[in-house]
Amino acid sequence: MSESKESRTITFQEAIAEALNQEMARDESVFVYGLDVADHKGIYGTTLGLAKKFGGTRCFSTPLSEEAMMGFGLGAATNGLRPINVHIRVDFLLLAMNQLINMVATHRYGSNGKTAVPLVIRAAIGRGWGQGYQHSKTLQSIFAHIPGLKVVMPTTPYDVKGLLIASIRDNNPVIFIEHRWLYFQKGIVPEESYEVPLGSGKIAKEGADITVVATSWMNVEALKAQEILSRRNVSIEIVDVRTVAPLDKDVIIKSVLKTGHCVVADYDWINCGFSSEVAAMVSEECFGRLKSPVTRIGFAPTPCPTTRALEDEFYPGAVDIIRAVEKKLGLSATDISGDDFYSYENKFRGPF
Amino acid sequence: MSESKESRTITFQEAIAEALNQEMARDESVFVYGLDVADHKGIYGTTLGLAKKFGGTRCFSTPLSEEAMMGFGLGAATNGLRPINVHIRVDFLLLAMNQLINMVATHRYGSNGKTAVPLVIRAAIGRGWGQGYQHSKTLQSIFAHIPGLKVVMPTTPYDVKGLLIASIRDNNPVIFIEHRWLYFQKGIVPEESYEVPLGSGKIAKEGADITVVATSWMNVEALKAQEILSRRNVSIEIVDVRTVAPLDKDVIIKSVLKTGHCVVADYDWINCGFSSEVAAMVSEECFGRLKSPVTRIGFAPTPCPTTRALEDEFYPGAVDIIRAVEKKLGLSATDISGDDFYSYENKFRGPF
Amino acid sequence: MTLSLALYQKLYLVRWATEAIRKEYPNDQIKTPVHLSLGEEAIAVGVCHAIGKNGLFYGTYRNHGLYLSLTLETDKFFAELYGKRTGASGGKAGSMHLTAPESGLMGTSAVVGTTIPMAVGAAFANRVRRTDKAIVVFFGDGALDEGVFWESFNTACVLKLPMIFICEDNGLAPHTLKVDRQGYPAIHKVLERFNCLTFRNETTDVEEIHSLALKAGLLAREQQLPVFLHLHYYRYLEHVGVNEDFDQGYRTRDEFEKWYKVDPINLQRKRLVEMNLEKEVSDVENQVREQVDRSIALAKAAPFPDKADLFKGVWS
Amino acid sequence: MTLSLALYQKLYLVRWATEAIRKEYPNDQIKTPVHLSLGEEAIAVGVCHAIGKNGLFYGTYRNHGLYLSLTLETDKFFAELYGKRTGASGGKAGSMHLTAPESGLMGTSAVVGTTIPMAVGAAFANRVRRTDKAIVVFFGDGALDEGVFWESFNTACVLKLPMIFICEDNGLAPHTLKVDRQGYPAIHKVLERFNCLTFRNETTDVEEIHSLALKAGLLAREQQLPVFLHLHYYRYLEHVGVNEDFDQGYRTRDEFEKWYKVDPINLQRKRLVEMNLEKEVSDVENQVREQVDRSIALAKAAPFPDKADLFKGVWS
Ligand SMILES: Cc1ncc(C[n+]2csc(CCOP(=O)(O)OP(=O)(O)O)c2C)c(N)n1
Ligand SMILES: Cc1ncc(C[n+]2csc(CCOP(=O)(O)OP(=O)(O)O)c2C)c(N)n1
Ligand SMILES: [Mg+2]
Ligand SMILES: [Mg+2]
Repeated sequence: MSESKESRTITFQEAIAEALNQEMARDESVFVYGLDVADHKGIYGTTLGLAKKFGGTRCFSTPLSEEAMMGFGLGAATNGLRPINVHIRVDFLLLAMNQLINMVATHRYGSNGKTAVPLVIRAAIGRGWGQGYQHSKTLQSIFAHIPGLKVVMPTTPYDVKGLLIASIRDNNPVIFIEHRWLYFQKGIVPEESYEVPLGSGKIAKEGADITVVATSWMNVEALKAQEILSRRNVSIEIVDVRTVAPLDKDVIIKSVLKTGHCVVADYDWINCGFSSEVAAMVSEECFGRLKSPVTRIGFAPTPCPTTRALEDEFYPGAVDIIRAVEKKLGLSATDISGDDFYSYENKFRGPF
Repeated sequence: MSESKESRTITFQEAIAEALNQEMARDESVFVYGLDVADHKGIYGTTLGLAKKFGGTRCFSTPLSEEAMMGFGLGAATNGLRPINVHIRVDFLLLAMNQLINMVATHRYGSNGKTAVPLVIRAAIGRGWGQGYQHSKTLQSIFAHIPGLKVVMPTTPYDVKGLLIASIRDNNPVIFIEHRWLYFQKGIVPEESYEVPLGSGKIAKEGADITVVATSWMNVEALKAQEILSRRNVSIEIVDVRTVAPLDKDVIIKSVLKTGHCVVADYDWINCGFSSEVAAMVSEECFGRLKSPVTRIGFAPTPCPTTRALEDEFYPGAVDIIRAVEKKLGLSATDISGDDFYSYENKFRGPF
Repeated sequence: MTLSLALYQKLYLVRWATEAIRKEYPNDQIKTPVHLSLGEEAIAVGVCHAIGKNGLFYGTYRNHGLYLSLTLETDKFFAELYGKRTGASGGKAGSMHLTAPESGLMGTSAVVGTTIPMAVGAAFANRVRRTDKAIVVFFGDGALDEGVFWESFNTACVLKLPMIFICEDNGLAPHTLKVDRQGYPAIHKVLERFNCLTFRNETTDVEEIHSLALKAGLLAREQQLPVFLHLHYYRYLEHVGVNEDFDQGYRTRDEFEKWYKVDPINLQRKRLVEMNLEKEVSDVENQVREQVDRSIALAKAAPFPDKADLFKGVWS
Repeated sequence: MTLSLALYQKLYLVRWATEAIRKEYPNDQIKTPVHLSLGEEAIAVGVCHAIGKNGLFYGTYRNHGLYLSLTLETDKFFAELYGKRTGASGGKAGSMHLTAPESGLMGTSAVVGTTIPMAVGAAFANRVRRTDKAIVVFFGDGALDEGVFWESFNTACVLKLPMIFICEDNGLAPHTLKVDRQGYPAIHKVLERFNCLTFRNETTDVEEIHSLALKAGLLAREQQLPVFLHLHYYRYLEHVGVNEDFDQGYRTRDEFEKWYKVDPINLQRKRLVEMNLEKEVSDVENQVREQVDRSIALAKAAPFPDKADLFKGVWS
């Protein structure tokens, strides 16, 4: 997708900071607010320095009042500003669901299209080091269920910059979900400002035998699965949906029509979730042309336990994808005893 | 399902009131609380008289504090009581999502199974007379997405009594969703107390040609569609799921394997919804044995408009089911010009 | 027009439009839940007139007084109630979510308390963009029970946002008395412990409310602080709908009689008559009646939205 | 054991267990975010000791002091931190959601403010079932910003529930100062306008807190009203984790030095030494150290849960 001639490599985290800096410099109606956005940690470094550079009305920490802060964003967005409301865990958006669903998602419709709501809600999703059941949800399936909300889940540094800029410029409410483990991922990112259009998925990896539709971190896991299975000449095509709503159905359908097999590797619970949506859509659109039923991979149907021993069971990963693919293609189990899988201790240590 | 020898006919509303009265008499730990439960309207008549009969600590109106009242229920449920928290519109549960999802749904798991949470949350869903986008949601797909919550959607007077009694006796949090238009439906209901087990769907109408999986009010619409299509010798089988979570998959799969066609008529938005779940599940379980892809019917992908002219377009109904069935079976459009469809003005007039 | 007469004109407009709704409602063409403002008129009119064109207003589902005293128009108002394409929101909003951004009515909502934080955000934008508006938010006594009121009020005090919070207290939410909902004897005594200014008044005299609102606006601006006004009225009708409900047992007609002695419309009319403005009064009344009649006729004749309109306006 | 020594024992247990965690944490075996209570010990210990076995307690993620002073046990405590099957919740809860219902610790939570309404519900159940418990809920100053605090406190005042609300104020949430979050100069001055009793104290003396809690418990019960205690302490370490963070710019080491002069453990130790109980003190200390060492060894040796345990405990 990235056709930039640049070859500068930065992290996902830096790409977010760069997008914020560029958009705030370009448009003085953009501002960033939320718990702790102006502290010394700066939301995993992504908001560091903004308050100093743009002043305390362009970037400020707020009271712990998620519901009111969401309504505050609606009020500011409908009065000429472009707010970016930041949440260090998506779980805290559960305090703001009334404003989000009853107010933010409906305001434009109720005004019969007169009023726009250019509001971005950044929310980090977590995993690891005992985050536990109150700090580990994703919730994209819930947000995507509500008409009037856009839902973005970037995977690469290139995409996160372009998608965040596109979200800030979008005149609709956008929920922007960032996986904490991705912050350390590196990639080529052009210095200049650019948009990756909302509603466009991409082929993250071309392949011929089977389609894996992935969201957020599951793209990293899918890539690992692809690497390992390529040793057996199994060729996986990975679709990174990038935005969960609106969904780029075409890129998915085209791929599945080509491969005939579809695994949805979603980073959320399965029941009534985004993986159900993709499975239902693919089963309908590719009816009669599927070589196997669509397989869904997601969280275990439990709250997320704290202990690492169970947490590793709760979250899906590359191995689950490998096993699903093998089953679909009638292959024996690949020997993965020599393979290294992602372990967050390599990247960071607790507690946060 | 009902094999009672009784032939007493009462309304859905009366069946709820009877369930509450019987359970409160049987078990003094049961109490009812929420906005307006003790006023002269008594939540569409369902809680009328409870305060007088059982006293003001067994049935009381509360401050307008949905989030705190949900946590209050958790505190009471984990200290020996069996609370029933009532909401006159499910939309107001959006104020309590943090307590519901971060606390109520996880408390037992976090205690490693030591603590039970016998909490029932009754929520009315609406439609008609300009309820509009803040008073017309259903949200069962969102609740069902969360592990740790049971979600019940009764259709008949018989079922509502038995399911409510089962919910009150259940040791888990149960969201009990009642469609306002069903309150006036009549049916045979035994006087004695009985349970309809949570997690058991039923065949509401046997048929051979096509399966319609329906929730709540959509069962009424499905029955109407069935009547009309039976004139052309099309035989619809209707599955009333009764509980959305846990879902009785077997009753659905068995029916679809018999008919080969499946329409899901859900009373919610489609995207990432319960209809997606059923479609994904059926497509997987009946792979290769479906004569047509699963068709999903639900709300239009917009907020619900107020004016009747558009509201009628927003909600799905018998006609949508009829047209979907015709399309699946390759039939021409049935002449429905002489048919009467449900109009709420026949049952009640505004405003509430 | 003198101030007193201008205020009366608005009072009468709100009252008469309400009475027209009461007459029309049983015909089942106004298919939207109406929360009428009979008894409450002086607050909406007094405040809106004082703040005027310079204001951005936020309110609740009980918003007819606000809409009418800010816009003085009834064509789009009635068309919206009838669900017509010509309505203020093309029929999408109905009675409970009326807005008229061009006249400063920015948001109203059917969920209790929800426009309060929105108003705080508007006050913030107003400061940042130096748009020099006066921000006013109306809510019922029920909204005080909701956490979001406290979050929003606190935030306004932290940010020292000049804005006016108006609690329209009718003692009911919707049938539950304050004693069963409020753990304090007097809200203004609680809130005066915040960094803000508070006022409390029980008057139904529109001129008194008008002065109070002027003063509140001035003080908010001068001191760069939020102002809380605790105002009172008696709801003449049932919570939602067009009927009385004194026979329902949760309140008595006696209470109504007491308040009706100081009915805001009668009070102001009496004042004008005492000023020998009887003729002007009846001119205003006639003009309002004609306007309302005309608007209702237009609304009834107007077309419903097209089916395709369902899908319009979701996205920008 | 005298009261003073019993209090010291608990203080020392909390302090020493915390220091043990600080030492162990860098080994990367305690994989759960720890919000340590260095500096806060006197509040947890003073209150829990005063209310004792008769209490039902609710708290936050910063709950080690609560857990330890209520249970006095460290085996299940450390096993839980290490994520072991033998932990208080079999590893499912970790540091942030510790409970010990058998000792009265009913709920703690990683989401700010969330156990406050739960405690109100418990107080209601306690009244209805005449279980004659004392209900106590602890929360940080950050929780005051959340609407649910106001909803819950108001409800407790409406229902006149005898219970104790304890704000453990360290002035930070987590790095944002009160001036940027609170629109009032003094929370107890706000809350005293509710139908309740309020107390404020800045002491770090466990005996003073103990007496205050005794008094609060008594008054709540006598007057059948909620009591609000506003207590203060200084957080010695970073918000979450085991390190100091005075170099991060949002606060200074000077502040710490000031508070450390009245460190709760040192204060109480000094008192005991002045009472010539030096020997008893070191016995207690030795015993605590041994207990903690043994528990850590046990925890390390214990097995992790079985994979199948993931699915256990969702449903009853
Ligand atoms: C959050 C929420 N909870 C419950 C309701 C149901 N409800 C509608 S109006 C109302 C009473 C509101 O009382 P108040 O705020 O005093 O306004 P009033 O109707 O008296 O003008 C209630 C509880 C609602 N609309 N929103
Ligand atoms: C509802 C919610 N919002 C935000 C957070 C993130 N967060 C974790 S701790 C904390 C600060 C809480 O401060 P306080 O209540 O004073 O407790 P302290 O840590 O000082 O003991 C915040 C904002 C959270 N856990 N829950
Ligand atoms: Mg009221
Ligand atoms: Mg604090």
